[in-house]
Amino acid sequence: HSCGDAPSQQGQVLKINGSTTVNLAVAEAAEVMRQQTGKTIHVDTQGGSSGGISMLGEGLVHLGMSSKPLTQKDREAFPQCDFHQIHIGDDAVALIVSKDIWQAGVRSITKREMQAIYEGRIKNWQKLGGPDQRIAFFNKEPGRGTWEVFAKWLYGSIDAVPQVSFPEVGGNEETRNKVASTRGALSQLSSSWADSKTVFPLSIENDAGEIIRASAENIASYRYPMSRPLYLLSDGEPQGDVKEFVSFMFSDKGQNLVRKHGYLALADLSK
Amino acid sequence: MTNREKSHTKNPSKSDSKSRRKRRLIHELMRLFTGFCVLLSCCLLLGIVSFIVIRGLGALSVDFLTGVMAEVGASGGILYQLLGTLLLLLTAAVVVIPLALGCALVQSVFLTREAHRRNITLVLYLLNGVPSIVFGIVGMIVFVQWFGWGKSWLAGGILLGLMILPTVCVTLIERIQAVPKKYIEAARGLGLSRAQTIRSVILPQSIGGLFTGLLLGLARAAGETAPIMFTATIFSGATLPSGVKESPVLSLPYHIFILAQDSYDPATKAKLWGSALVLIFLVFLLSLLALPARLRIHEEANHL
Amino acid sequence: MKTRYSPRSYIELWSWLFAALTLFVLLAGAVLLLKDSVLVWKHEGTEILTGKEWFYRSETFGAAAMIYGTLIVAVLALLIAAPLGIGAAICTVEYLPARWRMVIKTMIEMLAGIPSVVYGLLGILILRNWIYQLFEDFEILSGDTLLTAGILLGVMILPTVMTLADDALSGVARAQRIAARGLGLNATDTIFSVSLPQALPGLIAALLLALGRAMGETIAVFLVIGRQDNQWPGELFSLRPLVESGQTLSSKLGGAEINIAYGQPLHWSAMVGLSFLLLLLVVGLTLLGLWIREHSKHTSYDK
Amino acid sequence: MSQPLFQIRDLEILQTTGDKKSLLAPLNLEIQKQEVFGVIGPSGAGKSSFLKCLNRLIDLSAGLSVRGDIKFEGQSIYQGSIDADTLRVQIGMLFQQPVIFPKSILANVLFAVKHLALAPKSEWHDIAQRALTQAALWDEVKDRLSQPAQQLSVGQQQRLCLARTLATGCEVLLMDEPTSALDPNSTEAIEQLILELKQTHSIVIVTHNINQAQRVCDRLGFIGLRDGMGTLLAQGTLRELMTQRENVAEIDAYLRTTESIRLDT
Amino acid sequence: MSQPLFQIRDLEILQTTGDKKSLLAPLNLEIQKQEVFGVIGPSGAGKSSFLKCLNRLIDLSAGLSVRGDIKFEGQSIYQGSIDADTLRVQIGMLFQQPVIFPKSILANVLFAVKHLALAPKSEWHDIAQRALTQAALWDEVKDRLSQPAQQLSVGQQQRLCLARTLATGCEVLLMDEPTSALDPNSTEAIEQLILELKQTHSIVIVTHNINQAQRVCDRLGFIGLRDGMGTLLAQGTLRELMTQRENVAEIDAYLRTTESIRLDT
Ligand SMILES: Nc1ncnc2c1ncn2[C@@H]1O[C@H](COP(=O)(O)OP(=O)(O)OP(=O)(O)O)[C@@H](O)[C@H]1O
Ligand SMILES: Nc1ncnc2c1ncn2[C@@H]1O[C@H](COP(=O)(O)OP(=O)(O)OP(=O)(O)O)[C@@H](O)[C@H]1O
Ligand SMILES: [Mg+2]
Ligand SMILES: [Mg+2]
Repeated sequence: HSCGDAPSQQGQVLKINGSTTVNLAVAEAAEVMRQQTGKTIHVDTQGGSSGGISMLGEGLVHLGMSSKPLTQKDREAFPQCDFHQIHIGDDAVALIVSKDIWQAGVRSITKREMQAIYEGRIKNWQKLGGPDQRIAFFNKEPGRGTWEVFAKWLYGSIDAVPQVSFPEVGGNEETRNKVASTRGALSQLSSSWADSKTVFPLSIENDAGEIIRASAENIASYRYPMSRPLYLLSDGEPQGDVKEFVSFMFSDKGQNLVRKHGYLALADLSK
Repeated sequence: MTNREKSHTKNPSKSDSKSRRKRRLIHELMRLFTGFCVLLSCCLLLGIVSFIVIRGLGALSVDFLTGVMAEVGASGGILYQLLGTLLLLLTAAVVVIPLALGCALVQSVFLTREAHRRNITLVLYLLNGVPSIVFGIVGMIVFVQWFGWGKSWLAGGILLGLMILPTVCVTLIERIQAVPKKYIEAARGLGLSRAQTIRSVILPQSIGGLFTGLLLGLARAAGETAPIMFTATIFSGATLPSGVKESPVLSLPYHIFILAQDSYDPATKAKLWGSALVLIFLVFLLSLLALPARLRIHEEANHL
Repeated sequence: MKTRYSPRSYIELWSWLFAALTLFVLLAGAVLLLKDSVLVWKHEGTEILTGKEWFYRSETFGAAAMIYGTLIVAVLALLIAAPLGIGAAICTVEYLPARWRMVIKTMIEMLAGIPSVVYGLLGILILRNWIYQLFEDFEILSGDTLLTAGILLGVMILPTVMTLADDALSGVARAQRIAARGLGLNATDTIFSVSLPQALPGLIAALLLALGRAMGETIAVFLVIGRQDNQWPGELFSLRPLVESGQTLSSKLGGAEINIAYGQPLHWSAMVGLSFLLLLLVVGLTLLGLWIREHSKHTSYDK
Repeated sequence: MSQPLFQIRDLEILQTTGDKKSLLAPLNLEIQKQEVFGVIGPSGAGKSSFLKCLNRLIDLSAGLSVRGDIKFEGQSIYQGSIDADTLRVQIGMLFQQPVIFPKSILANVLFAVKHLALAPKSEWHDIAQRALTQAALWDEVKDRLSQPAQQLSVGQQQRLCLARTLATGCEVLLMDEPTSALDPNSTEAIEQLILELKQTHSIVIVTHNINQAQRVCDRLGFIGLRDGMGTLLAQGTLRELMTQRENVAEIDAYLRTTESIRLDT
Repeated sequence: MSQPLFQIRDLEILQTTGDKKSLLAPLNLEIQKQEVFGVIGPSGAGKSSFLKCLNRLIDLSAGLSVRGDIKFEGQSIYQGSIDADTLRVQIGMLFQQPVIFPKSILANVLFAVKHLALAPKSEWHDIAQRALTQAALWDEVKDRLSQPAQQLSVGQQQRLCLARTLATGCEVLLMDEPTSALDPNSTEAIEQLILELKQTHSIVIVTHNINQAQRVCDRLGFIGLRDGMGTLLAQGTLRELMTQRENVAEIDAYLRTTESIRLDT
């Protein structure tokens, strides 16, 4: 079969699969589309971003969702598929701490400090000017988009990341809950979830000594170093229903949905 | 007390009362302990359920049950999730009942060699030990890839059925083996064949085990995500299936699973607990439906 | 002389058919798992069992720490659920009036109906904080511990144990109890001398079913165990590891690593190998349980 | 009609577990049609086991196996390809201990009728009434047919089992101490029934009551314990058995306590 | 010693489920120490239920409740705060149908001894041997004490239950048709035992066998069915009961079939 037959005739199902991060905005967009057009649109999150890529590659779905850029490897794995990345918004990764650390005055962290924590050389907040409290570092599960962004920032490439074993966290809700309820906690989290009430985003101190907050402007301008694009993937140029859907994601309504679920819309980003 | 001339102990009344006091104490302790167990179990239940009720009751309404999900769970209802879960459970029950009956009868009635029986028991316990996620993975390979069904409610139902098979089957087997031999002998003595004895004596007296097993199994199946997320259920967009191939359903546990991890909108949370509440309620309803039948069986089986 | 066996009724034919089907399904599943994990067996050999390190990027696949975690969590769960469940069953069958039995049984079965993900959420929201506060003096890093997972699982399998134990106990004939009471044994003596020995096979079956579920349970454990790899304890029988994070075979399988593994033959086969190990573990424990059960049957004839 | 009902040839019961001894020494016996054959002997001699051989119910006892053969109406039941289930419908059996199904009284009486589909539903009530009346139980239970049968007294249960077997309409009856739990009155009613049934049925009855044996049995077999094995030591009418007393010590010992028998046949 | 063993006042058994009728009409009776008191009456009259009242085992029958009171050695067992379990150790009971635990023969005999810790382990073997010998079972089972007891014949089971009760060393024995499944020989042995035990024990025995009643009982009570209720219609020695025949139709009907009793006391 040739992959990517857009379901143009009436009655056929438009299938979307991939990242749980992108899912919420897309699923709501699908709701609106269903109402408007009466089409059947299946949205699913099987296998996360990688699942989205592989299922599109195998022609099982019409649109993939991904919270990480395609790699050469991905393209090589599915040579028959002509991957198109459609950028629909951005998400940033914050390093969050629990209330006790924030209140003790820890507000920022440098890349070197973070590396030392990650490699197990720093185990106490005292080294970072905080209280005498062990650092409870929850590592985001490797394989999650959030972790990959973090890893790339810290070590340049995923392959360069040292192998460590920390307690791991998965979903955003899980991460926020655990960090909020553990003293001395530190973890990575989608920046929009860092509400500054239960968990607090640290600023990043760059090599030049500048302290960069994870604010919307800094993320939009890419001054804040950890962010990732959110993509829809299609096989070839979007056509038919796929095109209709993609256009909707680009419309004001669609972009508002991206914002609503805590991400940065395209308009917020400065290229 | 009169003196006992033929008693065995040298000082009967003394040692008797000592052992009696000890046994009395054990008795009281045991009653206390088991009473505590019941109390604790019930408190756990009440605690957990009330926790869920408190958080979920606000979301509950007729619209919630009959409406379609909107704003990815932040508003609207869970109609299709509920229907999907019901459909999966029904399919699982339909799949598991004949399988469980077959296996249980073979194991406890038709097989005569103890070694063979043990093998079947082993197989069942093995199946029970297969992690649900493995059911999902194997199911994906078989149904989605080999059969080319894509995601299908039928695949999910079959997998859930297989997953709960050991629970249903082992409970049934235990009950069948507890049927007193004298009943079987009496029935055979009247000239009933083995098959007729099964229908008239063995099954009526052991069917309660099937109920217990089925309830336990379905309760577990109702809350499982792993076996169906690769094979039967999607996050949004499905309604009632019209065929087998490429006909996924929505389901409550998967709905909760996805939204519990990543929903940003706080309004979703109340709805989530509402969904959990509905799920529990569903299971409770199942037990209640089976209750009259179970009570009757209980009375009948309260044999001497 | 036995003549060749031929089934004599539909019910029999039908039973054999479905039993064969079940057997086939299980065998097919096992073969599939084995086939997909061949690579890792070749790569690691017995190291996968004894290796204490799991680093997928350097292709080191040792599952010892996960096996340890799986066993500890399952044992903890049983330690909680077995006395509680069997105790409750004893109370409903032996002490309480008959009409209470079904009420309590039905209620407790409701616990089984709470989806695992909700148990997981409850674990995150409540249990992990309790553990965290309770063991503060031990300087524990967080509430994500083997103990947390064990307790949560214990509560999860409690209804299974309770309701099956209840079935087993109520299957003991009344005449036997009355005979014992007639000899002057009190209700508790009767439990220990008549009910429990006769219900033992059923009780063991209950525990085995529960154990199987405990070891295979993914989501709830996943959310509270901490999922920290390579937590092989310094001392095997110290209690300290109980209040530290860990990993079980199933929490590993439920995590995001399976997404990385997909498409990478060796890594994928290592993950499938873990499921196979889990299966083996359940086989082992089941055999052990069945052996105990057989053994107990024989001894019940001696005094 | 000259063909015997049961032709028992070298019937032996072996214990297959443990010490593999024989419970019943090779036994040869013929039981005629339309006679009441009584089996007497000390407790534990093997009377019940012998009775169970006659309708192959012994197959269900774990740890026992049978050697030798029995011909029922000329047909071999152990060596041929006879269907044991059909055999058991023809040969009704009453156990020494009444076994009551945990169902209502009516359901117990109609148990076989229903599950073997022996009669259309419309006749069930009549069948039940007839059987219960024959078993001298109808008056006691007619108002409580739908109550659980386990609540009945033991004597009532024993008669209920008799009614259940009678309801199947079998031609041969094996009765294992059918009146052991009954008062003299009910006992007389059952003995009366046996004498009536004799016209149409063949009956094998195990009893400990010599007076009863005298009243109802045409011929008797004495199974005694010899060398720890049940052995058929004598057969014939009670009078013939009495004459064997001098020769067979076991019979003498057995009859010692029953001086009061009056041989007034 | 003038205090009666049992002083039964207005004892009534009520059915609490269904039609709430009374199974046993108010019953007044005194049973003396060291006597053998016999209970006779038609099947289903309520003899077994009455017996179960004496050691409060009736408490365990679902659907039945008791009104009135029984004084045991002067102590009220229904109204006082007496411990029913201790009572049951003192008052041993033999059921009409033998109930055997799925254990070895030895374990069955020693069941109560072991679980009530009545004697040190070193004495167990002696106790078992003595009890089994008393119950006339020792010779038959001495070589197979560790075999499963369920394989025993019914008569053997009945004697095993007797041995099990004797092993507890209780002072009062309630026996519900203890020889119903026994051959004349074993029956005689048990009757002999009862007469011996009389020296030290008090015994209440239910029997259907008037001859047996005559041989072993000092006094008898007749429970008959009147208005569908079990009613104590007469009490006294057998001779006294016989004289009541003219007055009480039920007794007459009961004794009708037992002409052969010789009143040679
Ligand atoms: N639990 C119960 N519920 C209702 N009725 C009962 C119960 N137990 C016994 N009965 C009834 O009470 C009556 C007396 O029963 P019981 O067993 O005492 O008779 P019995 O005199 O011992 O008779 P038998 O000589 O046949 O043993 C019977 O009609 C029986 O059906
Ligand atoms: N399944 C069995 N395995 C081994 N031995 C058995 C089995 N069934 C019966 N026996 C033994 O066979 C012997 C005869 O038993 P059976 O029940 O036939 O005796 P019976 O003559 O009917 O005695 P009773 O008059 O006491 O009923 C007994 O010693 C008994 O222990
Ligand atoms: Mg017998
Ligand atoms: Mg009785």
